Amino acid sequence: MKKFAYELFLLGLIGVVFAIAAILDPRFLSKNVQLELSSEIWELGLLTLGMTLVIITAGIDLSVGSAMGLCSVSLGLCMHANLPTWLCALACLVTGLTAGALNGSLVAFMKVHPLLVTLATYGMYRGFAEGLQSATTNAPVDASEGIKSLAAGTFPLVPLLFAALTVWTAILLGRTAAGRGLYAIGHNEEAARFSGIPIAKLKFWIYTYTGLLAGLAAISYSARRSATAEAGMVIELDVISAVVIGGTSIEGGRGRIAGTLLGVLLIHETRQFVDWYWQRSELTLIVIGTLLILAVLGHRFLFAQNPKTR
Amino acid sequence: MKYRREASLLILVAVLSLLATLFDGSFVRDNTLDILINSIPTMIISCGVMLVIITGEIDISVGSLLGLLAAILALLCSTVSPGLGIHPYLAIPIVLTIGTLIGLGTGCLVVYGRVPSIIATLGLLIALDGAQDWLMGGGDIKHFPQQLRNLGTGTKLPINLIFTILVVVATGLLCRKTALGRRIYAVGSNRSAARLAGISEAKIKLFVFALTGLLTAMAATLWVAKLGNVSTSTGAGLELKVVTCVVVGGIAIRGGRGRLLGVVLAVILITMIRTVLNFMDLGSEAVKWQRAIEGVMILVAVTSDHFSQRQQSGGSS
Amino acid sequence: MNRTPDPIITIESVSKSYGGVEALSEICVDILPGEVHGLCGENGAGKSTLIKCLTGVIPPETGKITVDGTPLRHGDIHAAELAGIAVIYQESTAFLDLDLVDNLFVGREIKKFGWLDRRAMEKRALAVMQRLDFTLDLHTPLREFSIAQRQMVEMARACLRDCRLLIMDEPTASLSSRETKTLLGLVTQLRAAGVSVLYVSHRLEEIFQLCDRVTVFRDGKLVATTPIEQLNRDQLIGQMVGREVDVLTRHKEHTERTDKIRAKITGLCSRGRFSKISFEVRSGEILGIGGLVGAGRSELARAIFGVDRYDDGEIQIDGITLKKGSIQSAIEAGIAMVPEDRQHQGLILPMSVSENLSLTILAELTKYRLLHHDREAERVQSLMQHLAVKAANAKMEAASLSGGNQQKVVLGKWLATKPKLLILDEPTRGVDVAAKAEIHRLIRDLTEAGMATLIMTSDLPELITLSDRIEVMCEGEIAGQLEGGTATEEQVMRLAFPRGEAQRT
Amino acid sequence: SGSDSERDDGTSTRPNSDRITIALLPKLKGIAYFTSCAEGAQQAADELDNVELIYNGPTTASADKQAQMIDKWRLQGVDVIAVAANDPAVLSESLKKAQDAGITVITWDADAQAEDRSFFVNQATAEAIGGGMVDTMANDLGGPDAVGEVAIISATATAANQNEWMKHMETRLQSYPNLKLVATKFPGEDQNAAFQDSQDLIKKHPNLKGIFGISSVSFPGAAEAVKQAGKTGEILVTGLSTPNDMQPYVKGGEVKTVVLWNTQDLGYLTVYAAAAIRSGELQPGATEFTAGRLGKKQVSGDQILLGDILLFTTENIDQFDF
Ligand SMILES: Nc1ncnc2c1ncn2[C@@H]1O[C@H](COP(=O)(O)OP(=O)(O)OP(=O)(O)O)[C@@H](O)[C@H]1O
Ligand SMILES: Nc1ncnc2c1ncn2[C@@H]1O[C@H](COP(=O)(O)OP(=O)(O)OP(=O)(O)O)[C@@H](O)[C@H]1O
Ligand SMILES: [Mg+2]
Ligand SMILES: [Mg+2]
Repeated sequence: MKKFAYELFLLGLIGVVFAIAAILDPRFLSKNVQLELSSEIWELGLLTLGMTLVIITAGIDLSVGSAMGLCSVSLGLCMHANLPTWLCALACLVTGLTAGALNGSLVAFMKVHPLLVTLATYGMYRGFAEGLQSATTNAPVDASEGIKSLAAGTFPLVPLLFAALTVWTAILLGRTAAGRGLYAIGHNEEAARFSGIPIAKLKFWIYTYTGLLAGLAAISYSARRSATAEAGMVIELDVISAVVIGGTSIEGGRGRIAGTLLGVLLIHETRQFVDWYWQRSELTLIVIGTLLILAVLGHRFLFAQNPKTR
Repeated sequence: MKYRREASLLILVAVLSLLATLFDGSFVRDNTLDILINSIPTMIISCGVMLVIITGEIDISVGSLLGLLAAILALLCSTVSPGLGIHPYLAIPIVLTIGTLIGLGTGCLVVYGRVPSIIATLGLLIALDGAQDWLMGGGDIKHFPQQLRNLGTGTKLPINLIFTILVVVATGLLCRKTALGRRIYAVGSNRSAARLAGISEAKIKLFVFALTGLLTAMAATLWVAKLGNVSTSTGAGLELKVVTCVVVGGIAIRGGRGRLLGVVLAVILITMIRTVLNFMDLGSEAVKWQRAIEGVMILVAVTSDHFSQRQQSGGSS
Repeated sequence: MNRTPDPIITIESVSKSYGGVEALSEICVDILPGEVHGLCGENGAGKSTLIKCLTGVIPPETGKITVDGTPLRHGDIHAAELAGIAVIYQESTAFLDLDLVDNLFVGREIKKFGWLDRRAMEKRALAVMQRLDFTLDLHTPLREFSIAQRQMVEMARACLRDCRLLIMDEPTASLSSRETKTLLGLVTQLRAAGVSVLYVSHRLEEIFQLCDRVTVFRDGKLVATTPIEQLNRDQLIGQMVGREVDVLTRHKEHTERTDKIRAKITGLCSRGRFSKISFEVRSGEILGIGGLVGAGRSELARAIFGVDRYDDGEIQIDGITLKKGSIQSAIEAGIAMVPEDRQHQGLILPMSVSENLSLTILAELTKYRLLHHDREAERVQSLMQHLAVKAANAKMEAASLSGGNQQKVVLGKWLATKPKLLILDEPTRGVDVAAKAEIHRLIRDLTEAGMATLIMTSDLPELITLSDRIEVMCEGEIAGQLEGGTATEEQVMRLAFPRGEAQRT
Repeated sequence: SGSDSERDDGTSTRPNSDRITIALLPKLKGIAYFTSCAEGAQQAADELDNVELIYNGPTTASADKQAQMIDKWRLQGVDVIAVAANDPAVLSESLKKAQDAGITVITWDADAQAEDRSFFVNQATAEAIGGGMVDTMANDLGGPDAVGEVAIISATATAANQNEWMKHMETRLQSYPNLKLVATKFPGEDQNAAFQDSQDLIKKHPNLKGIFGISSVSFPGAAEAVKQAGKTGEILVTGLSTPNDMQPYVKGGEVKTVVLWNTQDLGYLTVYAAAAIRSGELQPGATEFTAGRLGKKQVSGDQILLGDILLFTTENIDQFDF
């Protein structure tokens, strides 16, 4: 289908990665390996859901990784205080929600450019995370059994949650008035306003939603590793890259969750395979950076015949 | 008021100096020169990034680029293996050329590839970081010839500061006194109108990106000259600091508006925050919050302006 | 007028196409020295494209343009400038962040030893302003000037060079009578000085008032170049449209003028924009608001629609008072507004016609909070039929429609909400005669069906023929009322001018 | 409890004839310290002709990235993973899984939780490092009665190793009543900030006598700041570094003593230990084993000891090349 041409192109690229893997080291493709490596993907995936909405409105959120760190530390502090698991998780989510809401209100109600807001909160949230951790526990907290069972138990809670949120976000974007409003804002905020679309409200909620997702991602991370200020370090680069590779336009107005999922998958598989086969962390960086630029170039020259069409 | 932003930045600088003076009477006398010298890399690169943002684009690859160029310079100059021991006066032009070419390449991606600049430079931010680590291989590179170190420390004259002042003055002249400068603003202000006025948007953008590359190479040179050490973390995070300085300095992120003076003040302000905090008796607990405090200050700087601007324009869209 | 047979500019079989669209095909026009040459045609006929070819912004695909017998290099803006061609473009070319001097000289700076020679540029700027009879501060960013002042700056820009040919592409589209008069005066003055003018406008009165000869395009093809004496209004329209158009010429008496007050505005004030505005609009009535540009009409419209907040006063729809500064509550109360800037405020150009049309009624189209695509398609289809929008299908980008059709889409997206009060701000700006007539008819029909309509327009004939009643605004206040149909342009203008200068008509 | 050498996966072929793959994971790649360890490790791998060495690590000191690499190595089926742990808590899960998969896990340079590995190749405990730096500083400043103010420049406030060392440094400082710790700074991984912090410390505390630069960024930064402030000889800098890396400052006089151990030997020993544990040659309870050119090395409990801390000064620094 022509509408999904770019998504097919991404699928093709993922196929290429798999093909290269099949030639160089087929073990990488075994079900077991893929399943095990997939534990890395959920946090990235969760964050991209919110980021897709944000970028569709021509916004950006650089602070997701830092917010995730802050959430993880607040989770750790609660566990340190021996609070019940559900309360710890709640505190983590509330932290994320608050961080997102701060971004959201500055962007939506104060009308500060999102790049400026989140550039500032990027440093601020991480600073608070590090400050909190070093001033109180001074060490990462090993996740409690309760939290661990959320992520590492037999029941795949995080993947299921991710799947549910993906469906929900996709429906929101494709099938609701709010979603249509987000696209309208991304293309032309002024006209959207004149059409009676509640711009401030929508913007506020998508940044807040992104913050909430950072909280969820922090729970997942802390369960896998530990509750630490390091959580989510530089993940924002991957999140933005995945969303953009997935075909969402950084200029706003264009993008789909399906593309984002493929973008996440492409980044994930590429990174994992380059790490797996060549064992050189630097090379991975070079490959991912190049992939990002090439994907956007590809989108421009292969799929956008007319720069105006979306 | 036309110089509103500059005035408020100046007041902030004054307030911070005063605050630090409360803790140490000779703060201003002892630290002015050092703060200026410490601000050099940010200052030089901000001049370039400012022009890029004025044209309505952005460059967030400068941190990684500085790291890569510093690594190249180090490998060329270092007198100890794996350094090649090339004379600095030969090596520096090479590095400046490489920097300019990479900047030009970025420009081409943006202008001819029509990749949005934030994405193009994000890709480069990641890829050049990897390239730097790749190139450095083992560990820190030290042992630079004295001619190079002299640019950063050696003699009584702060050559690097004088050089930076020259760069700032030249940028100021470019902005205000040359046709090119006005055209940079014109492109950022209204690109289709600029096209109709016969201005080549492509050339202007290529120029500002290439210039940013060149200035980043200069900053890399002075960085190596001053610190005498290049590591794989050299330059990391600098791009965010530079963009912060540029926007706090009053350059509109959408392009077309803002003055160099504001940026210069913002660079000094943001560089001195660290020193001022160092001079305040924060105590061993509070010092752990230093990064958070810096973050809050930047958030305040970035948003406070929007409050005052909104009051000024009366809230209409 | 001395007509020398040697044209200064000859355009020979110039063609240009965009993708499949032939914007210009085999166009041949010549322009004589010292003539005002009109260029007419429907939206999308290719007028602006021809101008861009002339000024070197785009190279034509075939053909030749010669100035005084020497061929002009294609696609070279500076070559065109050197040949003495100056232009005021249709779309604004102002640099809002730059000051007046920069705006005048950007791209053609005066330099001394490679540096800008500000002193010289300021001198030239003052001189040209004097010649055009206006004064503005040289160092104020253009953002702070009004639209009309910006237009004057554009004019000064074009006049800076001693040009042989001045091209004006719909220069009066965003001007009202006073500025239009100044501008028309300038054109006459230039003609007297031997400069040729190529004049594009959809306002036929101006064409008849100014031009010596008129060239008409239709669908990128040349129809004819005719001396103005040999044409009357209907013939000209006939050339442009290629068929009969029933142009609104007289005020039709309303049959169903009820006394039901739909909208009531009392004592509305907004500091620095307007004050003490009170009026009411009845169901089935068209209330026109006249005035000069900058009189505050758009501001009033924005305030009523909730785009801007206001300081004092009250707006009631069917007796219910509205919340201040909230578009959503204005829409809920039944207000709709077609804003003045169709491309930036009215439409989301990269979205499809269908998406644009349904944007205001999304809530109606949802079921279990999900959008109902079939119902959306149905509604869109019926709207497009009702308004006779010319588009291949509803999935087309709004950007690819002609100006008139775009305006219909804006109208349509608001009619879909079944508004009680429809506010129209410059509904026919830049719209060609045929489309204009259709839009007028639509407005009439809808109002007769019981809607109240508030129309702000700078097009005086439109204001007078369309409105049942007219309120005239001057410097943010209501200066007086007139009856529609019977009012004359002169009466409107007398009220519109600030007291001191009301003597000029 | 943590030994897994019995948990051989059935393939009990003769030791030494089988090729074994050892994955050596540093805290981060690209700093001289770990690069020199890797050189030593490679020497050992070359000597032991059945060893294949993989050396890879994160580009910043990230425990998360380390955990990812451990997971990958587990899936690839390496035989031994030797980890310099950035953060025991973060790595715990991955190390446990690796052990469960029959991989021999040892730690080196920085330990993980004891149950997550079989042996720790110990070059020095956090206590020895922290105490060693303080003793060195005190010694250089005039022995037990050393008088003056000292400051610490660390990395980020959350860096686990640095925090551990600082704890011990503060304890040890109490035995020098006249050495007063006046400030601790956290410049992160930013060279310029490390320089600036040192510069400010020097001015803010005129009686400052010593600076501990305890990260690879802050040590040279502090030394350079002292040099440029013209305080060479007045303010001493010390910290952990390879001799090659700090050699200019030792020669220049900003640094009197650099604290470290033989990093090449550490890498070398790690690989020998890894091979020996894998082959069953080194079992829990052993008290010593032979590590190539290093000869007999002491094993104490589950720790393999490298030997003493080395102090590099002008006298001996030229004798080392790493
Ligand atoms: N940049 C472009 N890309 C594609 N098509 C274009 C472009 N510019 C103009 N066209 C098309 O060329 C045709 C002529 O457009 P032009 O702007 O010259 O019309 P016009 O006569 O000036 O109309 P108007 O009265 O609305 O200004 C139209 O069909 C238009 O859609
Ligand atoms: N001093 C000013 N500074 C900036 N913009 C101005 C100023 N005065 C007027 N404008 C702009 O000029 C436009 C016309 O002004 P206004 O809306 O008051 O006039 P109007 O009577 O509605 O004219 P029209 O609708 O015919 O353009 C508005 O969009 C307004 O924003
Ligand atoms: Mg036109
Ligand atoms: Mg108006």
